Amino acid sequence: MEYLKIIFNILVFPGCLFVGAVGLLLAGLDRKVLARMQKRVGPPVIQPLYDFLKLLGKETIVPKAANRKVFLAAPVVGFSALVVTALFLPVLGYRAFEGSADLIVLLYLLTIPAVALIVGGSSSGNPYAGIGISREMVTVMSYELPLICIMLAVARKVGGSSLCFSLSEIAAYQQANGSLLGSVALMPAAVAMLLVIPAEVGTQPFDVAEAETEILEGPLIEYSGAPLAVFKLNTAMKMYIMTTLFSALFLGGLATGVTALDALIQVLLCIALTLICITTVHAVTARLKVEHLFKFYWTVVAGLSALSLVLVWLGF
Amino acid sequence: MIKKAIANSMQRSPWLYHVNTGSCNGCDIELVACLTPRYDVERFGFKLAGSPRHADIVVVSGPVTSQSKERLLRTLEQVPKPYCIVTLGSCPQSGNVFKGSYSVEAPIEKFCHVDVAIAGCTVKPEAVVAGLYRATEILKAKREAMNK
Amino acid sequence: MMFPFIKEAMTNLFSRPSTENFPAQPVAAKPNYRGRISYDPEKCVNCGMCVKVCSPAAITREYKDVEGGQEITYHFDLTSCTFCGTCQDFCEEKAIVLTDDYLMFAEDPKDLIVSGTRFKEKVKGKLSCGEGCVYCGLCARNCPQNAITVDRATKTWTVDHEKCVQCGKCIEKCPKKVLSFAEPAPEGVILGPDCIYCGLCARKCPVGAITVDRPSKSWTIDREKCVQCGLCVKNCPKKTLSMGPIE
Amino acid sequence: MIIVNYIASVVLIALGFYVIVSKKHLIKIVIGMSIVDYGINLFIVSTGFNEGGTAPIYKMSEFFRGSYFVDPVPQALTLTSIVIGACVDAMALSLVIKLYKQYHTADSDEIRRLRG
Amino acid sequence: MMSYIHFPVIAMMTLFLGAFLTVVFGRKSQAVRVFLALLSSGIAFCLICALIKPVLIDGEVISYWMGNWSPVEGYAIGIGYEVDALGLFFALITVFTVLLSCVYSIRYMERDSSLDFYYVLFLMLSGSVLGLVLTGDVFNMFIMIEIMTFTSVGLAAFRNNRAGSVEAGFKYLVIGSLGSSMTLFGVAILYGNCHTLNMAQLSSILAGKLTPSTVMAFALMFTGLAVKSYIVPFHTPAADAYTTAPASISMVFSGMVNKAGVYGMIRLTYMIFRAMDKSSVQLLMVIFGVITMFVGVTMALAQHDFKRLLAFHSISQIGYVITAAGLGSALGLTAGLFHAMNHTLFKGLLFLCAGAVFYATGTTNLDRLGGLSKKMPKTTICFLIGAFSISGLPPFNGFASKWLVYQAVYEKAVTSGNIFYAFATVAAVVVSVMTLASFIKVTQAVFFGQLPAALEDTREVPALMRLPMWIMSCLCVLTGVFYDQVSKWLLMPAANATLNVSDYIDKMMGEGYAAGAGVVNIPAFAPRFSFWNPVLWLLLFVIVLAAFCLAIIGSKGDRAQISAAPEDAVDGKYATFFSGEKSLPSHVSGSDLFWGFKKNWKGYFKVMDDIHSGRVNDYALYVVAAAALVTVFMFGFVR
Repeated sequence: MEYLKIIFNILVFPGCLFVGAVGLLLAGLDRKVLARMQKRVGPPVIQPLYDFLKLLGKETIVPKAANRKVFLAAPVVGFSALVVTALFLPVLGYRAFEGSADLIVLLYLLTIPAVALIVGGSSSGNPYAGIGISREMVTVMSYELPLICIMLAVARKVGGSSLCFSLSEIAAYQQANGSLLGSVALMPAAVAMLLVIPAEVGTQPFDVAEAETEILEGPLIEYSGAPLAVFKLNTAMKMYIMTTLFSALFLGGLATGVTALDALIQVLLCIALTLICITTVHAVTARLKVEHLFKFYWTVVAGLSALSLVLVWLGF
Repeated sequence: MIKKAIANSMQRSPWLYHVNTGSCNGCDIELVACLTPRYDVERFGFKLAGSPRHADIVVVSGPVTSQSKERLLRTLEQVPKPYCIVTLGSCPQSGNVFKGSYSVEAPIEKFCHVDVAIAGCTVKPEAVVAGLYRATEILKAKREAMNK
Repeated sequence: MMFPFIKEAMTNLFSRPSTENFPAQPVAAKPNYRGRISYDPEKCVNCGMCVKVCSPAAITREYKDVEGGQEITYHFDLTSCTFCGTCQDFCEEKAIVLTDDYLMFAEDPKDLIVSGTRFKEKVKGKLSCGEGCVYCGLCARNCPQNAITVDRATKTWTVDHEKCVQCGKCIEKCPKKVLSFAEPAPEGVILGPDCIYCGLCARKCPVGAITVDRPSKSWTIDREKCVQCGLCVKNCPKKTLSMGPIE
Repeated sequence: MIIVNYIASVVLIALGFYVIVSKKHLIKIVIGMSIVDYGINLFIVSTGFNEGGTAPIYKMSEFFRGSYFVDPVPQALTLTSIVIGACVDAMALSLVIKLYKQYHTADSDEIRRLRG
Repeated sequence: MMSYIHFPVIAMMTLFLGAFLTVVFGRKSQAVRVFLALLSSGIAFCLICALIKPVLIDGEVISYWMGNWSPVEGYAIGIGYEVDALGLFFALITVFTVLLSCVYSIRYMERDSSLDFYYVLFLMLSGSVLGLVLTGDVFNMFIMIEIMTFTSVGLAAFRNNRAGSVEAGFKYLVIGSLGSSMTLFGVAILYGNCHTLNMAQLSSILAGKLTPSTVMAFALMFTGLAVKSYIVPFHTPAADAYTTAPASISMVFSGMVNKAGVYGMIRLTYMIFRAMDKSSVQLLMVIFGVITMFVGVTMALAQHDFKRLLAFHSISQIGYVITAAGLGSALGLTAGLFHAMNHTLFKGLLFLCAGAVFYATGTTNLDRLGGLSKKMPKTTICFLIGAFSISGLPPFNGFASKWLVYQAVYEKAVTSGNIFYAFATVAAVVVSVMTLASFIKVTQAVFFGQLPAALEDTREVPALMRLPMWIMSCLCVLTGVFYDQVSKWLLMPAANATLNVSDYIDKMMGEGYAAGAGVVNIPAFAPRFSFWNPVLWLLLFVIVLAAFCLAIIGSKGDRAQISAAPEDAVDGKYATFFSGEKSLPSHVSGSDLFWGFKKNWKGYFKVMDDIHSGRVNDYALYVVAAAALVTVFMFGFVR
């Protein structure tokens, strides 16, 4: 029974199926609402699913310059890492694997998909991919600084004068004291986190790495067929994971305790957050240059999160 | 069932890769016009892809100058199967006013099989939408043929 | 404001999209749109003006001999057309019209060729003007090819057979009914007055049609055998042989 | 009077540092290193000095609590240190020769292929 | 049966004896040299491993008096060797590195001449490092440092036909001897104060109470050992020497010579002076550590040479160790020691990979390499494991130790309420990401991307060279996944031994000595970690991966096929897409990457370039100035 539950956790909820389905839904909604914001009709909401299935039906070409094994393994590794990361994340109150990974671990687990993308792109041997991976890496460097500041601020707020990186404790604290978003000191951090999400997911204006009009989708340039499908799925899943992480950090107070209801609220939260920080930002901005992106994150966003850290330290 | 779903998706999510083989930009602009709110081909899942490796439909415009012929053929080779080739406007089919020029290799049919030829000079966006839509049906048929 | 479009985006989100529901609801083209060519062979007089003015050479003409005349087919290759509309402008008979049908696509490019065929009776001979011409110039004015020149002052009527497409319009318009496609006189080798009966022509003739008898000073030609190659004319030392109508 | 030794050793060490930092010629740098070494050696030997102490050479029978002698350990340390210093100098000089052969100069401004 | 108390000394002596025998017998025959080197390092390895049970598991401290000169009336008069868990921990690192390096050298050095000198210097270096970490006598420590320094110089300049190697050796020698001079000066002052050279006795005499002269000694010895561990103002010769030395030696340098300095600093601050409960010393160490890790990694980002880049990463990683060890907490010490061990593993692995690349291609210039993954797939895998480890990707060992470092630093921040430590945590994370970035650069520039035409004939390195690489790769994964076991059996005994000085003193000087001197024993502890269960992660990962693979296999009929390029494919379908152009060799090399980052940091990189001027005078100036600063700091704040 125990094993069945674990298998269910991995494959259905909150594992592969749930993450994949919600991710694809978020991606579809993102496209639909973006289209509406641009006064278009837009694709159907299940368009990402169509894209995914279609790519499965396409031939996969492994180029001559590519290292075959790494080229094909990279998307799968990224996918698995994302699914496992999702397993460690709480769905509001519900936690599949209690106490298996803390905040810092999550921060690092989240870099694995990026590294998979980078290594995969790098292994394809394409010069455009070379440029793309460098930009992806600079993007990672950019958002990691604010992200760690945010996490430390949250940890200080929850833990007080003892070390606390545990997501369970953060959830428990929020259940007891209300969502952390309500805290004055953490508001800048929440804004910073909202700005981190699009960079982590890689949407406009922070999609320098996959700028399809300049460097032809960067690391993905040589990918076709099923591996490309998996990479697209990874991007969709990242939307789910980042928005869930946001709600775990700042909106944990909304948990009801009933798993099904929690999952529903979680999905709604994810949708709301996606629409706020990915779709709206995408609709009203144009792509940044990579050096401006770096500057933006290390000044504005990092400033916000550092401000939050200092405020928390001062006891607000 | 999966096969059927894949074949259906093939029709609903065609990604375009656009090759300009010396076009005057008229057709290119009209293709871009199809992405604008008024025509919005994204309704049918169309999307401009950056790389031929992602493409389902290769859209060719321009009279295939001798400089671009080699590039065009190389690009077409790199597209994963199944895929369609759609020509935009008169130029790729005949060379249009450039017909007979020393630098134009015009009828594209000499090098590759064209699935849908859209005529016009330039093409009207509605014609592009309709033509591309026809191409998606061909794509689906091609995918179904692959299954057999 | 940092993001000037945010208001617009929000407004758009809650307003109707401006997308045309195109394939479901057909959209009419704007006036004066130049789309698919329609060609009415019945109106066409085979003047060929359209072929001449077409810059990308999209219009081709094809003749096919059939019993009792010719089938003249015009091909309008839409895959080569620039839709400039010049052919329409130049077509006197309004046989060519650029419609507003813009849905021009086909899986086979051959489907994008608009063709029309017209049958034309066999014409006997070249255009000629008989007795009774009043040099009114109606024929010249109506000639689509400007092949006829009429000068009233000098009372001359000339036709450029190179230009003439034998459309027959001039004959139709002639008030005096003096124009006709007259049967041309048969041609052949004609002997001039300076013959010295050297026999060179007979020797050069590839088919042996010429017989020359020097003693009797006679020169005969077998018209049946003659192929009108002209070798005899070329080789005549006195240049007295020539090609011309046989009376 | 032992304070003079200490002052001298500190002056030697400072001088050695000054030479290493400011002189561009490699041989001078090596000389600076040995000056530092000798300053330290002087210091070590001075730490073991006892005013009026005898040489630390005793039979076990002669040794008693309160025997007043110069501490022998610093002398041993100094000897070791001198030997090591000599080794280091020899090594450094051989490297200088090798460097001169390769770069045709002994100026430390020129010998900087490895930088950045 | 021999008693194990002789093992440490025999292990050290075996290595020195091996060096001596190589001089005598190894002139002619390569086989004899290799045999001697392998034999002596193997014996040392076995002997040190035999000490694991008594020292690490039973918690014993082994003491050994040279010539049986045991203390008289509470005064140590002989040279004592003492092995506690900390010393043994570093000794294990040392012998492990030596053995692997020795195996690697067999094929790697085959193209060089004068190999007898190589093995002599190598074995002497190993012996001196082993002696350094096992000795209980400060002057003996100094001598070992000196032997270490000049054998290192000899090895750094070993390939003296290569550009810059002699130069690197000279710089290493000047800075190194400055450092050892300072150590010697400090030792002399200490001796003048306490009239003893034995660490245990010094510890009990000083007992954490610092007088002006001992503060001076502390400052000098601190600086001297900091020079030996090549933390930032003193790092310049290390970068040069690691670049020019043969890769097997670079591995030894960063794996154990560097660690010897770190060991010295830990021994000095925690045991001899027992100063780690002073917040000013903690602050000094953490400032040094943070600066070290930051400067190291940013310099590494700007490098064009594979080994020089790795060298700067060595410096950066030592920064982590110093930061963690400088926190003075049990968790910090555990994290620091763990990272020191992991650094040996992954940096050794990476240096060996660099050596393999050099062996196969003859260059380590990042701008001339590329696409080697197709020619050297096994090296590539090893490199990727090393790179992921050092950049701290779960579940590799680098992550586990970095994660402990963050926890330790942040724990310090929240318990002391000092926000500086919070920003130190942030800096550590950012440095970790930059490490990832610079290894992505190496991955792209060396192993992936396109193969330059000049490297078409490259072949995989021999199996004997790959063997140490595989061993290290496996250990990188294993220590990362089973980090709790490692910390339980290896790190916590070492950390406990470091903090419990009284055991050490008692064993050396006789029971009750420590109590007499007022040294209080701290009960054994177990640091509390936060949550990270790599085994579970790995298990879940494998399950998801398996499910995915099953799905792939199951969908064989439905999805389209994978068409890989045939060997003879030239152009067309399998060519690199280059906007339709014929795919020309267009490799994005290392120097082209990250300009978006570098542009924002132009001023910083300019300053850094000026600082790393290459003038030995400047480098000496940094040492002297830093020594002066440390002294002033110590006098000002450390009481």
